[in-house]
Amino acid sequence: MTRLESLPGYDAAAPLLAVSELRVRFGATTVVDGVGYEVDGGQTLAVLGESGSGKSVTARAIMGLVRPPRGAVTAGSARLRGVDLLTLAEEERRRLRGTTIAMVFQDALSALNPVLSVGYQIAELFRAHQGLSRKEAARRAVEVLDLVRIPSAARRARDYPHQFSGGMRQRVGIGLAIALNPQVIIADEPTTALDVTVQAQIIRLLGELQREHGTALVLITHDMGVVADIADRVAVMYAGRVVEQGAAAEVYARPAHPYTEALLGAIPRPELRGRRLAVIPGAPPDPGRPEPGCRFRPRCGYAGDACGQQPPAREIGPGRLTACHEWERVTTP
Amino acid sequence: MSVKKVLGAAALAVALTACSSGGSGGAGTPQGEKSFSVGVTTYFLSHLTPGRSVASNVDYALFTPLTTVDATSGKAVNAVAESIETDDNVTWTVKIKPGWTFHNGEQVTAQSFADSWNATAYAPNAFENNFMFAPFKGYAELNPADGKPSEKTLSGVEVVDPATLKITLTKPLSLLPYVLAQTAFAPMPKAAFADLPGFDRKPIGNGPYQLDGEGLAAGVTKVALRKFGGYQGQAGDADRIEVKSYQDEAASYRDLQAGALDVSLVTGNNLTDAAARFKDRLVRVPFPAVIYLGFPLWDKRFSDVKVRQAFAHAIDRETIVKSLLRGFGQPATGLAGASVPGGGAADCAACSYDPAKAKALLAEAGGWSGPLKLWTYQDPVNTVVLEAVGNQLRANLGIETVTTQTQPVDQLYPNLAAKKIDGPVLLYMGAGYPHLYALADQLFTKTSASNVTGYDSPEFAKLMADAAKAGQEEAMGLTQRAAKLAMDGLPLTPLFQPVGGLAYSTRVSGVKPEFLGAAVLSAVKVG
Amino acid sequence: MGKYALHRLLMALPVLLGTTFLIYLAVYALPGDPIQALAGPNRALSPSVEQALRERFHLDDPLLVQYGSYLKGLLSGDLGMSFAGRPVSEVIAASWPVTFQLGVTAWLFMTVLGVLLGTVAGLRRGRLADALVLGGTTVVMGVPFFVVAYVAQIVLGVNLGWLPVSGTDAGWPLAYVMPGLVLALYGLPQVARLTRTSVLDNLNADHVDTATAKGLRPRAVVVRHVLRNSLIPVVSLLGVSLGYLLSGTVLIEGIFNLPGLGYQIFTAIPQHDGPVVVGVGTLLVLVFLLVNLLVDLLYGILDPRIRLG
Amino acid sequence: MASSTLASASAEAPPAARPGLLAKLRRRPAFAISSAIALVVCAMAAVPQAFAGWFGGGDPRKCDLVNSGLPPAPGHPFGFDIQGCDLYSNVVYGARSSVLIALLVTAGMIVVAVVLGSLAGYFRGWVDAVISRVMDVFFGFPALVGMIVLLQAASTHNEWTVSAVLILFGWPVLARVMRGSVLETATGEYVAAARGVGAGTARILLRHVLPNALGPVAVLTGLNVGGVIASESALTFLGVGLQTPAISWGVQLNTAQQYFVTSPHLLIFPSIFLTVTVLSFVLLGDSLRDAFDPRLRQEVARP
Repeated sequence: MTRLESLPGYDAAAPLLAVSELRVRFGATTVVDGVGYEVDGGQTLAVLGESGSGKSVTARAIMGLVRPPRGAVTAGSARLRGVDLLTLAEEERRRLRGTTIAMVFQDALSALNPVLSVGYQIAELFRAHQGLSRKEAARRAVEVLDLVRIPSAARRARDYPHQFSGGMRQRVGIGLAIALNPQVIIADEPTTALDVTVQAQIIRLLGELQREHGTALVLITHDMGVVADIADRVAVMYAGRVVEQGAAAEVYARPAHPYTEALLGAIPRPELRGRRLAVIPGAPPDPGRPEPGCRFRPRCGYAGDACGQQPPAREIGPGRLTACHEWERVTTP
Repeated sequence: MSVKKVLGAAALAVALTACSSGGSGGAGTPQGEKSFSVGVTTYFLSHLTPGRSVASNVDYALFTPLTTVDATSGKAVNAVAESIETDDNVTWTVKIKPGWTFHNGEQVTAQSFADSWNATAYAPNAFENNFMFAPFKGYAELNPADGKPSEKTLSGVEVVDPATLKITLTKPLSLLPYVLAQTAFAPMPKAAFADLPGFDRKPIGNGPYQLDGEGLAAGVTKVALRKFGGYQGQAGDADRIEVKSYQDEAASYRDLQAGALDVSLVTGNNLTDAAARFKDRLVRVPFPAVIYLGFPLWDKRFSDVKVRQAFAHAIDRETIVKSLLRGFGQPATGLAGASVPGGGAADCAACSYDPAKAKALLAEAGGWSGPLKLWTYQDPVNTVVLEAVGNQLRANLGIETVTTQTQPVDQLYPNLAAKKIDGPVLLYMGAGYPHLYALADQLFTKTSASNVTGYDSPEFAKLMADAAKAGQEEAMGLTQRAAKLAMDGLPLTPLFQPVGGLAYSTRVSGVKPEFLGAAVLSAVKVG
Repeated sequence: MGKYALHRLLMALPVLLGTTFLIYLAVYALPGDPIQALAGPNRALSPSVEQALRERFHLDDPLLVQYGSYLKGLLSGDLGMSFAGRPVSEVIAASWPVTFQLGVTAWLFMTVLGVLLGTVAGLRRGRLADALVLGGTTVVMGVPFFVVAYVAQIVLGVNLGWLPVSGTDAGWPLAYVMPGLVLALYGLPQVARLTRTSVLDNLNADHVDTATAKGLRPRAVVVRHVLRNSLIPVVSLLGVSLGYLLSGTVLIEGIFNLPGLGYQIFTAIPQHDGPVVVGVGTLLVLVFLLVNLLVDLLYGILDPRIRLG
Repeated sequence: MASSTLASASAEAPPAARPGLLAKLRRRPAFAISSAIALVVCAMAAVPQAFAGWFGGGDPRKCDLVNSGLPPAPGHPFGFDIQGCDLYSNVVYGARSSVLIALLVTAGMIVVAVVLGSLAGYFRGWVDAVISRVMDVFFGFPALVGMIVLLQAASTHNEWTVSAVLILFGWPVLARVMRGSVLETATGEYVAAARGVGAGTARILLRHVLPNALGPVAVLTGLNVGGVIASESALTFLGVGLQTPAISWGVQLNTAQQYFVTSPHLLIFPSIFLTVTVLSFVLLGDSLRDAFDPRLRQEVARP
């Protein structure tokens, strides 16, 4: 933990995690195109967007999981208290993973090694970063399982991932992320693969752990309903860009981007029961064949002549950004 | 069960076998002992009992029969026999040299020969060489058409005293001394009859070498021979001989090349390589055999002798031998080559290459219509030669469709016997003993199992019977006349007499072939 | 697991029985005359000896009677007599060590080389090493094995003199290196390629990302999370490929003059030596079934997801 | 509360149409090269006379023993075989039997595997038990030994008998995959649905199960073609396959082995053709499999 302070660029005043102008290419296709967001300790940032919008790729890029030959980060920075992860030596970066910044994956079944017991997989963290003995590490792993509320943790530590239910498995996944008490946790759609009732439990667990440790949490989801309760801030992504960003309550109440507006229309609400859900017409653009201008234009009801130009991100309030030429029309009821 | 345990067990097993086999391999020979190794085909080591032996050089190292055939003169000379006498070529009196013993010290007597011969002639023993005793009186009683034999001994073999044997045949056979030279007629000691299968694996013979160690067993590819101190004939030079068996001569030649062997037979295309590689350490060995194209006389298309002559003239034997066999062979001008006593005569008038005459003869006979099928048994050399013959017949006789078919031995021979083969067949025939008579008898006598063409000539039979009755000199002339007669009838046309080779390492010398082409083991000098 | 193993063993019984019958049927149905095969091309047995041999080997009995008496013998532990007059059990006892050593050598070569090459290729995907392994293994797949065997004998044995050309004189391991290598080439490409794809699959697997995100050292990620998982499917291929190896001994033992089971069966077929073909053939099937049972049990240990039973 | 998701909201539009398989294949150099070679080999098999004459020779049966085993010479780029025939034209004509056998065996194996595999997979129970045990017998038995025995037994040795034997020992691998995929498909929901509306067994099998289960088998068969060609040459090499005067690479190699030391070109040229052909089919199968069904890699690994 103290390691971060000794690294170049450390600035105690800087936000815990600040991503800016991040670009990621897969082959010839730019899938993340200048993404930036920030989150500080104790805060929860929800990153919203449909599949393929680049939200998961951004997270993986921050974690250093985007590597040749599959893809490459071509520009931008991801700073932890000012320390740019992307320019750090690989060995330094490795030491930060798990200890300072950790990740919860979408599908715990595939994210866990199927042929190693869950206890072993958690214990690996203690052995790799704290040099604990096999036995000691195993004991600590049981503690972690206990922490994520897995019943009879000592016994279950010897079980294999396929022997757990979906919800329990995701608890193990969260356990892996929080084991070393990192300052930043990125949770990539942690509830997508789960039943609705279990989803709520997992989100609640994440929220509790975050509050206890004052962690910064980046919660990636395509499901606005899930995060409405716990998000402090929201960043909405579309086609590799952040199209709107701001405090959760504000964004929910007064979306400033037609896409956000459409997303909100797509949340089933009790008061809308009996009516058809709003459907966003059309399909997201093919990232392999980018067209000039606003990416959302083909699906946008507000589109005007200006939309032929790429809209810049403009600040429309404190900490509130939107990338829409017509934002004023959107916010006007 | 853990992975580690499984792997551990496997490793242990490997280590154990490694130790056990390491011990048996590379057994050192004592200093100063003269030894060499020789490669033979597995066939040579199939059985070692006289009645089952194949008359290989190993058999001759272990056993010495009554006579041997002198390689240079081609004459049958006495070995264990002191004298062999007859007045009528039917009743023979054999005197045995004194002092000969088996490897276990037992005296070699007339009884030893009688015991061995009776065992072989007795059908229920099912010894492969049983058929060789057919000329002996009493054979029929031991080999009834069905049911159990009424007798256990040949009435034609009589032990007069320990040194005298009286043989009675059913009909005259002046060449008996040649016949007796085969290991099938070697003696067996009393000890053999206590355990015949055991004897077959580790025989006790009377030859210059005795079997060392375990002898033959399933899976054994190597036996050791040790010089027999009490041998009464010409003793061998080496103290110890290692005989290794191989699937074929090519495999043993490869080991010779790699230096793992001292003497090996060389056949086929390896001869060319051996000639270049071993130069004067390659001995050319003309085999007492003939490769011929037999005509199915039961097939109407071949009933006209002109057709057969046309075929014979259409084959370019010179080129086949020169190109295909790289000169290792003797283009046939007659039935037997010069290596067979009585052979070497150009008795095959139709064996000259003359395509024009061939065409004319075929036209005279009414031409050829339809496809032609040529047959042989599975053998690399046969197949290649047959294909060349087919090409020449097509080119020189204008036969459109010529196909070849090979069958395993065990299918081809029964098919031949049943006259189910519908075309000329390429076969190999080796003389049973070194005499033209043997070859002529095997190929042309009506009752011979190897007369596959169905040739049947009373005139030929008469000449052969006369030869059997006559003395050795006269018999030769009669046999040659019989052979010429058969060749004029042309039931088959000889193609070539095969030639093999014996190659040897620099460690040995004095390598010379015995009758069947393999090296005479007792003659090989070490160093 | 014990119950599962027992079940599998029981299932193997009808398979073995079926195998013996099929082989017996095939040998029985071989056209041609076993007696003529015994005599060879240049020798004609006398009719009386032929008759004696037919009786001794029950050649004139109908198929089912022959098979019945064979089974009866089998139950009392008697594998019968070969045509050469030796008990089949003795033939097997004398030959199996050769085949065992050859098989183990080839298996080791195949496994070690195959896994090594496949791993290197997988980890170095798209680079020179990968291209070399892929190219090399495909070429090996295409080149006829006998060409390889002859070339190896001439080059390694005769010209360079590094290894014995044939025979078992040099003992294990020297005598078995060359035939073992040639035999291993049968399965090596498959093992290497499967290892490679398996490594690739696992490199792309989510759990490897997890391991990386945990901050494990790259070597730990590769060894514990990529290789360990990648080798599981390879283990099952190793069992199946034993079948190829056993088949291959028939050829390799002939070419290299090794008196093993394959050699016995190869020489016994043209001789119509039914007892040897059936005995040795059944043994090979039995070994195959047992090894595959072991492999499946091992698989169950290596991969906890597999429930045996 | 059924939480709707963005994915479901926009899922109506199909994911930007799967890039065409052909386009995907065409981008792989291995595919381009191997399919080109395979096409050339097939063309050779179909019209050998069009290729054989390139260097002036052309008739594989025009032989002069005087030339026996001579090395390459002008007009005869591969030299002469042991009968003194032009080796090049013989090698060209040799493609025919290899390709014919590959076709016959592939077709035969598919038929047997599809019939037995579907029966076992669809009906299960004792039908499956019997068929599976029979497959076990064939799996365990050293195939080469079996093939030698049967071919020894065959009185004729032509493309048909060799193919028949190869099919006999080759079908279980395919049938096992077929069985597995039928098993998987037959439990699928649309099959249950079809059964629900009263479709007959035959109809369900033919219309619903087979088309869906056939894919893996077809791809696996493609992978197999190279192996079939190699097996033919191995059997022929052992002397139980094709026989002269048939012109085949196996026959040429079988003859050449005796002359390996003195006339290595007899072994080398047919070997190169055989190797390249087998290779191209293996690579072709590989590319097809990767393009069509990456999932199959596992199945191939665990036949």
